[in-house]
Amino acid sequence: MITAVQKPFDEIYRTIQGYKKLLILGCGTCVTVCMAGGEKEVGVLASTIRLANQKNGVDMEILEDTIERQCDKEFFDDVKDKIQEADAVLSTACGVGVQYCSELFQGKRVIPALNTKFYGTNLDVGVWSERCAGCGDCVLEKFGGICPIARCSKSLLNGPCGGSQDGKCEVDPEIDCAWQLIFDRMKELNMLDRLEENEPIKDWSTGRDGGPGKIVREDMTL
Amino acid sequence: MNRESIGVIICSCSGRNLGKQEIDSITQRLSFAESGIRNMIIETALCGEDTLKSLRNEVEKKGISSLIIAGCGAARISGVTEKIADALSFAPSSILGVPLFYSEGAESEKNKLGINEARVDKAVRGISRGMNVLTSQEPLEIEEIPVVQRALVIGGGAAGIYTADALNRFGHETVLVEKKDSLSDYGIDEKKLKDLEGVIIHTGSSLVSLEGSKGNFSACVKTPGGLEEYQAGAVVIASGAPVPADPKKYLQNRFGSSSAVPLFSLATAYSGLPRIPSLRRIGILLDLDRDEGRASTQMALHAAQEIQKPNAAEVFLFLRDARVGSLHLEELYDAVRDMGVTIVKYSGEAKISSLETGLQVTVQDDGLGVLTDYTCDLLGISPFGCAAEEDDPLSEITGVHLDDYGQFQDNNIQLMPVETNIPGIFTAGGGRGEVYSPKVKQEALAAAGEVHFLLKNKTLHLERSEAQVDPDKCILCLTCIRCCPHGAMHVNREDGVAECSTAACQRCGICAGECPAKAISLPVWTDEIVLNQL
Amino acid sequence: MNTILIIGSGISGLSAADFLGSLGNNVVILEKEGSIGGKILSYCCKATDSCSRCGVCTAHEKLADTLKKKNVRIITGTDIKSVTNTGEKITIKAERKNPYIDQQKCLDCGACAEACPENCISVYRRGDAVQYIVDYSKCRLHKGQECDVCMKTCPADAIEGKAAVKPLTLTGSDAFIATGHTVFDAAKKPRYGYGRMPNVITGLELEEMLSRELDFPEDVSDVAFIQCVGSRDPVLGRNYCSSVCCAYALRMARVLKYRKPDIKVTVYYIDLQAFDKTFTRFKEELLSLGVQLIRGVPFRVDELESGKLRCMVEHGNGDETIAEHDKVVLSVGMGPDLSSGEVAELFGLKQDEYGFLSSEKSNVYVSGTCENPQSITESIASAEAAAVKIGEKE
Amino acid sequence: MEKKIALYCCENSAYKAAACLTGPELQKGIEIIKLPCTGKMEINLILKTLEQGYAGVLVAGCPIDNCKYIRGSSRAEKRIEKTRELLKAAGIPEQRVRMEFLSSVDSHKLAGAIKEMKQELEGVMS
Repeated sequence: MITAVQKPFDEIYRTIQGYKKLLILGCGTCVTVCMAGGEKEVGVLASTIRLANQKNGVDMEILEDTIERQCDKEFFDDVKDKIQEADAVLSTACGVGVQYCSELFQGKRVIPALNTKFYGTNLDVGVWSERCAGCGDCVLEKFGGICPIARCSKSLLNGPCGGSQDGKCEVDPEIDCAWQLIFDRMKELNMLDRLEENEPIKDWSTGRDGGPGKIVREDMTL
Repeated sequence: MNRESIGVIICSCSGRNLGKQEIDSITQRLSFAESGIRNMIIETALCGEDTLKSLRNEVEKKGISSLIIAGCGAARISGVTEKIADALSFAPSSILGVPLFYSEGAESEKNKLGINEARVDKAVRGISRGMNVLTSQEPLEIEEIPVVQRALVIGGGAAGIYTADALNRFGHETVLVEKKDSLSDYGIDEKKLKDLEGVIIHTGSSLVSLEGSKGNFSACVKTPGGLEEYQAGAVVIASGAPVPADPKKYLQNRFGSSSAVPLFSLATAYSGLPRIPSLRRIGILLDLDRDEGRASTQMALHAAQEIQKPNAAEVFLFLRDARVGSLHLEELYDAVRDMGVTIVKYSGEAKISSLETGLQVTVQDDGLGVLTDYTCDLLGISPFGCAAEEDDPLSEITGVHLDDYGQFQDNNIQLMPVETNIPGIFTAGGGRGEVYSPKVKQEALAAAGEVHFLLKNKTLHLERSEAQVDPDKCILCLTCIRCCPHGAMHVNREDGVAECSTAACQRCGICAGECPAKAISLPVWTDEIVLNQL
Repeated sequence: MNTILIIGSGISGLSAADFLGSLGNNVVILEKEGSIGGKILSYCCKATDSCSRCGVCTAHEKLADTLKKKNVRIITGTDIKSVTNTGEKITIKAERKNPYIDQQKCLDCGACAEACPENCISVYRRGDAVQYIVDYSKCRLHKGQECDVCMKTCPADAIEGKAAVKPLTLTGSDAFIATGHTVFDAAKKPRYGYGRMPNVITGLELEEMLSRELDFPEDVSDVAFIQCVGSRDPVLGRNYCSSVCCAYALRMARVLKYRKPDIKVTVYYIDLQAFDKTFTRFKEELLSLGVQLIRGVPFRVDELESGKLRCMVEHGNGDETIAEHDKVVLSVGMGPDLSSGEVAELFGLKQDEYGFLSSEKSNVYVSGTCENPQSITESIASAEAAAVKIGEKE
Repeated sequence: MEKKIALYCCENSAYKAAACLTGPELQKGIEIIKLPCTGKMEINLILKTLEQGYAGVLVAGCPIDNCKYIRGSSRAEKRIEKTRELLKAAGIPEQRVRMEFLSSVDSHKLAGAIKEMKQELEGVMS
């Protein structure tokens, strides 16, 4: 799942100044699950902005809505009119949703309310943790299901750096050293010998380094 | 709910609450005719028996199906609405009480004949709000849930046995599950055990899964003969104190010496034996990892007495405080002290180090105010003072919360003595906290009482006012399932949405407050209804 | 259906009534005082932002729940005159003081309190519970005069009685004794100066203070609790631990610190009795708040000219602690109720050397603090346990 | 402008305590709203109340470990904390939202909290 957090309020508030009618548009999928941009958060954000406006004597009408996903165009049908009607859209979707919304509604200002973070898991209520970096060439099989690219601060593929101490990362002692986790897991799986193998230099072009990604499934295209 | 079916009662009891003129003023201001409410009944002495009778007739005649009752103070109004709901056989949510506070009491005397605007205002606002609430909600169905006439008791120690015994006497089919190969006889008089005839007993068995909710649990019990499935209306957890699984081994590992033994094996090992020359100094240590209670103190005092009696050895009793808070424990404590047992009250942590033979106990002696070493040939340690190595798996299986000490039941007064966070599951005895032996039986009986109270009704009549999940909005983020303190939310796999159990839901609305998709609402307490009160 | 007679309307009696009533029994509670609830009425809530699990609120809820039960009748102001018990049937002859207010019929309109010419009727309003309580000592009826003002005023016919007393005869199958306790009379320990020194108060008095007032007196900045007053004291013939005093003293110490963070609080004790499920946590919290726990109780309390109270404690090693406090709270222990002897005689109960009750009769049950000192939750458990035994008989 | 306070009360504790409040000065400018549990109290409900022109929102629930629903009031506490952060970020005095813990028998604590809040609001909203 894509995770995100809300931008600081003053940053959001600065960016929406000057619009008379603002639509706050929530997204009902990933960012709802990570409690950053679902219907509830939209309501909270809308109320906070209204209160700030009241205080600052700003005249601004605020509309609220939440659609299923902002990364698929059909879902925008329900809010088409509202978007047209508004001077600007404050989107609480991830970066994908914000872009897609402004792509679909050319000429409409679409402002992000969130900072998109990572692909992660919901460890417990209110806690999310990164698990995947979307490198395009999965190596999890080799490392006991623990990703050294996403979870090692330095994305090292051939063992830990010298900064691993007591199982913690030198970047931040709150972070578990991914290589310690990999070692422990492989030991548990009785596969430590696999770690002896040298991992060749990774071809990063399958991921971000190869330019913007695109997937085309020929069998699926109409 | 349509407006014609709403009746409004303004209680004018004694003319003190609201005078005649005030009631007229309220009627006028509410303009019932316009708002479509034609049913307006004014009664005096609302909750008198006679009034209830005439009220029943009136309600039937006018086809009223929900009521607003304005009267009384807030403290009394819920009692009044309950009483009237009961008398009219109305669902609780279809009667709303609007309390008219008495704070302006002194003024009322002065204005008895006139109109107190503040009071009228309050009544008008209250009643209008009530109408908004009632008109915005649909009448709720009542669900009838059959209660499985069987109880499941986990744990065959004193608490479990007494619970099972009492349930058996009440005539409820009872299943008793014990991990060990036999039931414990500690703290029980022999006669009792025979009375368990009729109870289905599984020894050497454990609960492996528990599904369902209050009135309808289904349990899977692993027995030596294979898996057994049981339906049960209620469950009692009486699994005993969270102590290291094998205290003897635990203590040996922890202190690297075989001279540290569990307290309860100390007295038995020593009783009746002649003086063992090599064991001259025997220590008993309480409050190792945490402060203990009366049960441990009693056990320690008995052990000290047993050992000291034949003057077999010199006994040292180390404790932070003597927990003698019960009749006759003080006397026992005095007796033990008078026998010559050295009682050392310490503060802070006790340090134990292993010697070539025996152990050394180093404590800050609170009486002398100095750090003192004591060597012991044998040291009995109360396992109740040791933190358990891991949480009881029963917590995971049943969903019953543990407290900071790994004991069943949250440390919450509303649950005490025997309730847990899961409706229909109760707990008694050492598993919920150290309990002094005479109190174990009381707790067990109290738990049995609660179970009986649940099972004596063959069906539960529950208003469908549990949390409602909007399937179109639910994205199954699992927040509600993780947040619900009562284990009432679960995944409906067919529809791929969260679902709430009518019987387990306690109507608190925590899930509604958490849901990031605003998919959950509590019928009697939707946001509109709450905001309507403003 | 059986009728069960409960003697005493404290937390234990109410819990039993609540339970037995819910099972469908007819229950009659006889209460000696003019109010329902016994000792809990004067106890304070001992929560700060977090609850310390004293149970006072749950006790009040029990009171309110019981008042709502139709098959439970509560008769206040009752003196029991005689009891006959055939083993199957118990007959109690009693005298009820008038005016008698039926709290279950009362509509809380306040008319009686306003109408009473002697201002005898006061309102007790706390949590869910509302009660109108008659002060018989001021009432005209009990001064030999005629009066029926309150009775006539009541719109709900909840007040009864023209004569000062009304004889009652009650029968039932079982009797449930829950007559409660009386706290130790601190004046019997003259060394602590209770009654002589205005700043020496009992724990019970502090409870009342905290239950009504938010602010502790301005000039009080140093409070000490002395534990075991009238408990663990063979000289006084009370060689037992009252078990609840550490609980209430430490809880109130925490409340004092919460309401007035600068206040100095000291607790002098012999042994701290663990009372919470996770007691060590509770103790750690107290210490972190700065509550001083000192082992050893003062030998005496002296009032200095400055008005301060001096406490001197001698420790096991001969050292002394001398400290001055503004207020000293004596943690008085529970003892058997003053009426215990009488009750024992009426119902044929056993009394132990301290005066606590126990029953050997098959249809008479004893529970709560008349049995031995215990906390609110323990009282609830013991009442329910005894009630279960009655329930089982059917 | 009259400084009205919306008093959201848990029906198990604070609502009962509020019912026992006497003294008209405490009830003037106070709107009492019943909740099944403060765990039901959503951030947005508080903000909407402020939007409606209330000067303050006082949420009164059971003390921690006294909540009939185990964790309702501790959840409320966190949400109120979050709300205050939001208000602060938006340049609105956070004193306008407050949480109070009290049991059903602690009416005087509620009275004290209301009085205190009124004074605070007087200070920040003049």
